[in-house]
Order: sequence, then C-alpha cells, then structure tokens
Amino acid sequence: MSYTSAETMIAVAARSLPNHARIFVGIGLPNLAANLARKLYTPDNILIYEAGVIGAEPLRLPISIGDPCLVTGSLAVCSFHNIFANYLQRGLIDVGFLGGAQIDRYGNINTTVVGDYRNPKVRLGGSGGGCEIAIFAKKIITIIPHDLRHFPAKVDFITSPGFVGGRQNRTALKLPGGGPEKVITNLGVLEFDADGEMILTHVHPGVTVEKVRENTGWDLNVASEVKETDPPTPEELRVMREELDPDGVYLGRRKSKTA
Amino acid sequence: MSYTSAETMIAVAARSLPNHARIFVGIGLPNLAANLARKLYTPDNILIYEAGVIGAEPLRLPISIGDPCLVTGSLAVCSFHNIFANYLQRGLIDVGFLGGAQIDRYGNINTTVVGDYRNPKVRLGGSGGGCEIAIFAKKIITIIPHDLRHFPAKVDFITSPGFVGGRQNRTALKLPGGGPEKVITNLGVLEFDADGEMILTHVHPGVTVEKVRENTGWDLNVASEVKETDPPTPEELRVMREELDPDGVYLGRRKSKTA
Amino acid sequence: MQNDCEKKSKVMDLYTAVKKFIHNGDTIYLAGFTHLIPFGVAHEIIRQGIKDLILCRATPDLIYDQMIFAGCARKIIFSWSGNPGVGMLQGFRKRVEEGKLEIEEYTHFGLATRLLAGAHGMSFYPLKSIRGSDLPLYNHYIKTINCPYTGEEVTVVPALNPDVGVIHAQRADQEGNVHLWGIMGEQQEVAFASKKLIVTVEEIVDESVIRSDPNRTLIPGFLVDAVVELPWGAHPSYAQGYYDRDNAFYIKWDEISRDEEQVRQWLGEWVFGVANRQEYIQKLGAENILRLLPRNSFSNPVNFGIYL
Amino acid sequence: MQNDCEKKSKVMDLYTAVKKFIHNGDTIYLAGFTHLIPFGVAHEIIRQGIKDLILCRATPDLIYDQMIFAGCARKIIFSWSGNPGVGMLQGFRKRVEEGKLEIEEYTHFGLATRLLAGAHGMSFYPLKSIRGSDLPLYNHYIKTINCPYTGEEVTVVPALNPDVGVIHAQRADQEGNVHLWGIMGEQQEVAFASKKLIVTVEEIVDESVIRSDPNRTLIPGFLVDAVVELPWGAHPSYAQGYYDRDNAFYIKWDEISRDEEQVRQWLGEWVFGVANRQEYIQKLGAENILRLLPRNSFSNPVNFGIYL
Repeated sequence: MSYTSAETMIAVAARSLPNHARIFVGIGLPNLAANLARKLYTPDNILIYEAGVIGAEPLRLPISIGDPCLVTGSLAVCSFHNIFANYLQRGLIDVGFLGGAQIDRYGNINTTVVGDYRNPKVRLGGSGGGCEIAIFAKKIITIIPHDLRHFPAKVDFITSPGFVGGRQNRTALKLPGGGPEKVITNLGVLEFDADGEMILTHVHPGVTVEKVRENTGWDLNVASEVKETDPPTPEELRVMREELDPDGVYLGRRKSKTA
Repeated sequence: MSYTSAETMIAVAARSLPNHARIFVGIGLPNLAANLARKLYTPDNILIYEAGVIGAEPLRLPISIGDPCLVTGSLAVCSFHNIFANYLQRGLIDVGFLGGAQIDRYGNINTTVVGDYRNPKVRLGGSGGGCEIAIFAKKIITIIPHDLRHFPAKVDFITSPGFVGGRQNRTALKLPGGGPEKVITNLGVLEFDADGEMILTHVHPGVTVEKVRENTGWDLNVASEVKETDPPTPEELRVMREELDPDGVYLGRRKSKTA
Repeated sequence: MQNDCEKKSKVMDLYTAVKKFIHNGDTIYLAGFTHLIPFGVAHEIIRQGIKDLILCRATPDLIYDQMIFAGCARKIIFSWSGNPGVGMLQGFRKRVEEGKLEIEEYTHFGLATRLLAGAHGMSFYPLKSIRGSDLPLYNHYIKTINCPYTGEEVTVVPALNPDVGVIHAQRADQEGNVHLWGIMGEQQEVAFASKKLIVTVEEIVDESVIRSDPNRTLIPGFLVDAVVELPWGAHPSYAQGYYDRDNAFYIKWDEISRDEEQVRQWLGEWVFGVANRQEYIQKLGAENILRLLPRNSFSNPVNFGIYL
Repeated sequence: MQNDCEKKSKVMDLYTAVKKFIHNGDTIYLAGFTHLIPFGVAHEIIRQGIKDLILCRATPDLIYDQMIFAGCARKIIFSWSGNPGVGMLQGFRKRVEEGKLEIEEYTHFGLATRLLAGAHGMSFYPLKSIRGSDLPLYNHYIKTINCPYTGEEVTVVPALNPDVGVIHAQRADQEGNVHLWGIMGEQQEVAFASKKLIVTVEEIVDESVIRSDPNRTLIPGFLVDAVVELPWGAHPSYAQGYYDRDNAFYIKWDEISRDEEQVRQWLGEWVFGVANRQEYIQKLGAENILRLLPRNSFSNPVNFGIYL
C-alpha cells in the first residue's frame, strides 16, 4: 500500500501519544494525529482546543480551531482566558502539539516573523496560544516539515520557547512545563539530549541519516543507533483517508492548513 | 397611623436612594429599604446581591442572602469572585447598603470583633463583602441602631473603612469608592462634613438633638439647622407590612436578621 | 484531580469517597455559598472521626460549626462566620472567644482571590480591596505591592490550593462532568484549585445530558476523583430546582448550638445515629421532604445545532 | 456602559449605534474568538468612514483585514493574525511588512489577561507565560515583577479598557441582557472592560426568556449602550445553532486579499454597495442562507424551581 511522507508523519505522531492524557490540540496536522490516536490507540485521551472546548467529538473534520462542530456534543466549553489560566497555567495539560515556521536545535519555535521583527521579510501569525502551550504543557510534540527553511541554525524570533539556549536555560527561567520532547517530521523523529539539544533517533522508511543532516541548518546530533520507524499500517491509512480527512484537505490533496 | 422607629428608619432609607442606580443590597433592613424604594420611588434600580444575583425579583421575602427565590427569574447569576471583581472593584455599584455592630465618627464600621482581635470579648461575623462594599461603592448608606454600643468613640476594629481618620485619609489611601454618605438610624440621619466627620442633619419625629447626642459615644457635630424627617406615609407602611414583611420578620415582631 | 486520566470508575459511595481522599491534617474546602452546601460529606467526615483539619470556607456556616463541635477542626480559614439569615455561629464564636480555635481571616473578595489564583496556577493575585481595614494587622499573608504601571499600592494575597475540595451539585455524569446552576459561589475555583476533588450530586445522569449543553458544565470530569450520587446531599441547605433551604433547622441550630449537651445529642442522633445519608433522609421523613419541594420553572432551551 | 441606568431605549438600528458610539481615534474591541464575529458592525464602521482607530482583537481575522484595507486602522493590538483554517491575513501582513501599520503584540494569554484586568477594575495582572519568548524585547508593556510570596519572577501586563466594545450574540432582551452560548471567547471580559458597549444579536427576545435561565446571561444589560437586532450579523463567521461559518468566503478572501484592486471591488460591492445589513443578507441570497443552516440540537432544560 503506497503512502505519503505526510501520512507517515501523522501515523508516527499518533503512536507517540500516551493514553489517559489531556492533549492540547492545534488544528490541522496535530488534530489529525490526535484523532487518529484516539480512534486506534488512546481512546481515553481528552482533547482540548484553544477555543475553549473540552472533550470534543466532532461529526465532521473541523475547518478551524473554533469550528461549531467542536462545540456541539462536547463535554465543556470555557472562556478564552480560562483555557489558558485554568487548563494550561494550572498545569493540567499533559501533551501540547505544536507546528511552526522555524524550529532550532533547542526546540525553540518561531511563528512570528521571518527576518527582523521591526523590518520583517515575512510577517507570520504570531503566538496565538503557542507560547503558552510551549511554556505550560508537561511535554511538547512538534510536527513540522524537515528542510533548511524550517530547521535554521537559529530561529529569527522565539515565539514558543523550547530549551531556549539549552536545558539549564529553561530550568533557570522556571518555565513550568517540561519542554520539547519530540519533533516529528516528514523525514524522521528527533528527541532532546541531556543538554536540551535535538538528536536524531529515527528515520522514516527509505530516509537516510545523511538526507536528514542535509535538511537541517546546523550540525545535527545523531543517536548512536538510529532506528527506522514503522511505516503507516493499512488500518492507520484507512482511518486517516476514510474517516478523518476524506476530502484530503490536510493530507496532500489540498494545501495544508494553519490555525 | 402608629409606626415604629424601625419603620421610620426603613422609610427614610428608602427615600434616600437615587433612581436609575445599581444598588448592592445586604439582606435584612437594607433589602427591605431597597425593595420599598423600588416599589414606590425607584422602579428602575437594579438590585445586586452578594451571592452573585443581579436583577432579582423574588416572589417571597428572601431568608438569606443566597435564597433560591432570588435566583429564579433574575436577570443574571455570576460567581462569587465575579461579583466582587466585575461589579464592585470595576466600579459599577452606585450605592452600597451596610449595617454593622459599631460605627465611629468617620463612618468606619466594625463587624469583626468587640474587644481585642486576639482576645475577643465578642467575636462577630467578620467582613464578608462589607469591606469591599465600603471600599468600592460610589456611596455608602449605613442603617444602624443608635445607641452608645453601636456609636463608640472609636471602633474596636475597622472592618469596612469609611473615612478612616478623616476624609484626607481615605483620599491618601486611594480607595476607589466615594465613602460614607449617610447613616440612617432609629433616631435620625447623619451625613459627613468636609473633614469626613459625622454630622447630625435630621432627627425623626419626636426625637430631640439632645437624645441623639446622649446616644453617641463622642461629642457629635450637629448641623446649624437640624430638620425633622417626614414620618412613614400610610403607603410606605402598607408596602412594608403587607408586601415586604408580612410576617414581621424584620420589622419588630421577630428579632432582626443578619447575613 | 487524578494524576492521570485512567478510566478506573470514579462512582463510589460516600463512605469510600471520604475514606479514600480525606485524611487527618488535610486542608479541605467544602464549597457552596449559601447554596449546595455539602452537608452529606461533612457528616461523613464527622462519622469517620477525621481530625486536625484545616477547614477553608468563605462562610463557615452550620456545616463547619458542626465539624468544629465534633472536633474535626484545627484551624479555620474564612471570610464571614455566621448562621445566614439567623445570627451568630455559636460553636465557632465560642471557641474563638475562648482562644481554642486558630483562625486565618480574609474579606470575601480576598478569599475569593486566593482561590482564583489557586485555580489559575498563579502563586498570588492582586486586588484593590482590604486596604484601609485592620485585617492586614492580624493576617500577615495579606501584603501590598506597587502596580508596575501606575505605582499605586495594591493588596496581594497568596494562592489557596486545598488538599481536597468538595462540591455538591445538581447533576454530573459518571466521569464527574458537572452541571450546576443557581448561585455558583466559588465551586469552579475550588474544583480547579484543589489537589483532589470529591463531587456529590443530586443525580448521576447520562453523559448525553451533559453533552447537550457544554456551556453549562462548570467542572470537567478529569478534575474529579470521586463521584457520589447523594440525593438531598445539601440538606439543610438547598439545591436550586430540587429543594428549598430547611430554614426551620437553621433557626433550631441557633438554639442547639448554644448548649454543648444539646449539640452532643444532636450529633448522636443525626450524624452518628445514622449509617449513611440514605438513613438521614429516611429519618428526615416524607413530611419534611414534601414541605421543601419547589414548583417547577424550566429554562428555555438553546440550540447548539448539528454541523455535518 | 451607560453612565446611569436611565431607561432611554437602547434598541436602535445599526447606523445609529455606530454613529453614536464609535468615533475617529477610538480604541475599539470587536470581540469573538472564531465565533460570533461582529462583521455587521465592522462593515458599518467602514461605510461611515471612521478613521484612526486602534483595533484590538486577539485574532484580527478577516474582519480587521477588511477594516485595514478600508483605511480605518491606525494601530492593531493583537495576539494572532491569520485567516483561521486558511492561511495568512494578507492585508494585515502586507502593511506590517511595508512598515505601514503599527502593531502591539501579545500572546493569547497575555492579551486575555489584559482584558481580564480591565474587566476586573485592576490596573494589571500577573501571569507565568511569555517568559522565555522574544516578545518582551519588542513590547515594553510586558514587564516582570517578583511574586511577593515565592520570589519567583512573573510576567505582568497592564489592563486593557477599550473605548468601545462590540459583541454579537444569539439573543438579548431590549435592555441588552445577553444569552450567548457555544465558544465564549473574550466577550464577557470585553463587555466589562469597555467604556461603551454595542451589542448586536440574532434575535431580541422577551425579558422572560432571559429570566428563565439567569445562569446563561453572560452580560448584564446595564453594561450595554446599544442593542441592535441584526440577524446573520456575524456572517461570514458563524452563530452556534443559527448558521455555520461560510468557509467558501474565507477561502475566497485569501485570493481577494492578495490584490488591492479586487479588495476595492469587493468592498464596493459588499460594503459600500449595500445600505445596511438587510441588503447584505438579501444580496447573499437564499441559496447561501440555506447552505449554512445547521440541523437542530437543543440543550436539556434545567429546573430553577418556583419558591413561594
């Protein structure tokens, strides 16, 4: 069964989630991965959306982070302030899913600006709740395409702090959450070493370590033994294609979404 | 038509309220006065209760400040924190009604303790929301029995600040609300002079200035012209007796209530 | 709150919930501002002889008076003590006057702010109240700082995060997703601020009832450690739409609580003399139940829409 | 908010409400997080040619992109700019990249905290976020203080109190007591924080509908200066239970907004080319209306009880 690298990325991300956890879910790829996991592996997870929706069970693929289909039949709705104060800052979120325009070796994410903040080359969306998710969630999983544009040596702007300048940096800042745990790309999986620096631990089927290094903007650390991820299973592909994204909005038949 | 001094006190308090105002109402005598005013003089006032009820229209006399009859058919209910933050601290309350165990010449109220705080003679209820009402409401009207016990030279404990040590004191503390405006007792009405000190402006029918001074624990200032209040009208008495307190719970047939 | 979301059943009986989650020396908050006061849990705490508790509550009320008399309390954190609508809180008052009960006292807004900070994961919050009162002379947790923008001096209070919070509500599903209406008091803040949470409800309902109106959900189930179906669990206080306050008992308590011997008898009869809440309700009797029932007044429904 | 509670009627048409309460140079907040976005008011502001506005909104969104293109904006205070679910916000982005639009930027939580402080009458509030990000380098309103209890450094932000807040909701009575459900966003905070408040609603209902469920009331009428009945007032965004988001338009805006000429044409046709919201809806047409209608899903009612 053929599959795309985007499908591998989602399947691997889905398998990385713990069960019995509270997941703060962004729309788009994180939403697909979290819902794939919920259907196949982690039925007891509670999905929480930035718009203030807890325990959503949408009857269609949500178009935006505030889609009405997320609300009808959900367990609870709370205000914009409460989702950050009562859920994130209070420390109730186990896993935060993030995307981004740039990520650096310490897992810092930029979604604010390419170039100088005051004289931008490309003005991006900004933090939204990204900074809060990065600061407060017990662990962060990032899903991001793997190329030199997305993996620069240094992000142009720290929107969502990872380990900042290294693990001791984050500790000194006393950021409540645990920080980055995994980065899942279309090439492989990266984790963080004792210093808080990214280290390649897995490549996807058919991807070489060299290819990953070529697509990374710094001299990437590589684990002594790099494993290969399992390809998407037929069941994973079926759920993704038939149940979660039947119109292919997120999985390649249309340009992928942000919100 | 005969009437009691408590009835005079309520009628005079009711007449002292502005119309088109947001009134923060304590249970008991303030509740009676605010509802008497609403029925006869100030139909457009919005009554707000500490339990978080806005625009109550109770079908019976509420027994406590959190009576279910206040909720059914009200305009809005909010949380305990919100009633203080969104309504009082935000400056939305025009008039706060207070009672108390002691009041001094500067309108400071004690509802905490008789005697020393750490070695109390009588332990009273404490602030509840009294301190907040005194600090934040645009004006404070106090209803309190007039005798040496209730009008000491100095309160044993400032629970709800009036002008503290004088009007300039309250200004220096930058307390947002305007402070005490009137004190209505069973003997008369007292206002506050330029220094924030209490001054007798009215006596009730049949009460002498001398009697008021005898029942006040300091050398009471008296206005150059002390007026006499109008006695309760037959209509005021009818509403009080037939509609508001048909069982005489607050108006003398049973011991008066606190909450 | 459960440390993880494991699907062990949270539905249990009152005895088990109290036994499992409330221990000697705990700081606990039995929530409810005049409404939905969890008397059922309080009586079970008394029956189980739990001691040295730090009892937090804006309005200590009859529920803490009974626990104080029964010897459960080491200290009270509060903002108004009284028998609402009736008078003083005699047990509390007497022990404070005799110097036998430690207190830590706030204004209502001060205590509510402590809870909000606890619920929001902040270590403190500022407020503009309390200044000008004498409370800060006797409570050194109440401090001041200057606003970093205006320079104005403001009051600050520290977060309150009880070991155990207790909520009574009208309905919840088996996971503890709570619908609560009428006076909302500090229940939501207590739920988010507390390390463990016991919820007792008039009715356990199907999840679909909760999901039909997610805006009504005050507390998400994952905060809840124990769900106990406990009809009339708030008597002698009330549950909006279910029963009225039993004011006759509030007045009677004013008499009982003036006399230690009468209190001992009352506790013997109504707390130790019944095995559980069901027996208490039996003992209360049909006549009292009927006397306290309101007539119906239903909310207009709202439409959430089905989006396909 | 009205300075007093005088019972002059607040019910007025859209033109009058905007004319009366929104003026050149005002700081305004059109509320609604992806839901109930007050497009009707935004279009009227554009039609009236109001200028030099400081536009505050967590998510500037299409509504502010249109106002930016139309020349209403002097500055944007925000926390995420984008076309939700579609991509970038082209007008906003282009003008920022060209240095033609002043911005003041926060995280979502930072901006929400500014509003909460404004709503609570505080001059600031602390939060534990933003630390570690680069935002404080470029926004000097974001400061730090030390917690007076733990010594920990925390972020602080100042209160936001807009001159005018604008809310769209499902229903209100003639006094402006608002029932709002579905995603609640920052509407309540905006209502309490703002000096004046315009409310547009899908339906003006009898006061008895509001009073049947006081827990549903998000905003008390006395905060409200103008009540406008404006069906489909949030299109192309949505109103939970009333209509769906018109996603086709969100996608179309992505194309239109890449080309100033197309934007001019669109504004000419859909904003300046219609006299009011009724004409806009007429122009939208029956087919589009029907396409966006959800099926019904009603909340289970709750009982408030009648207490006599």
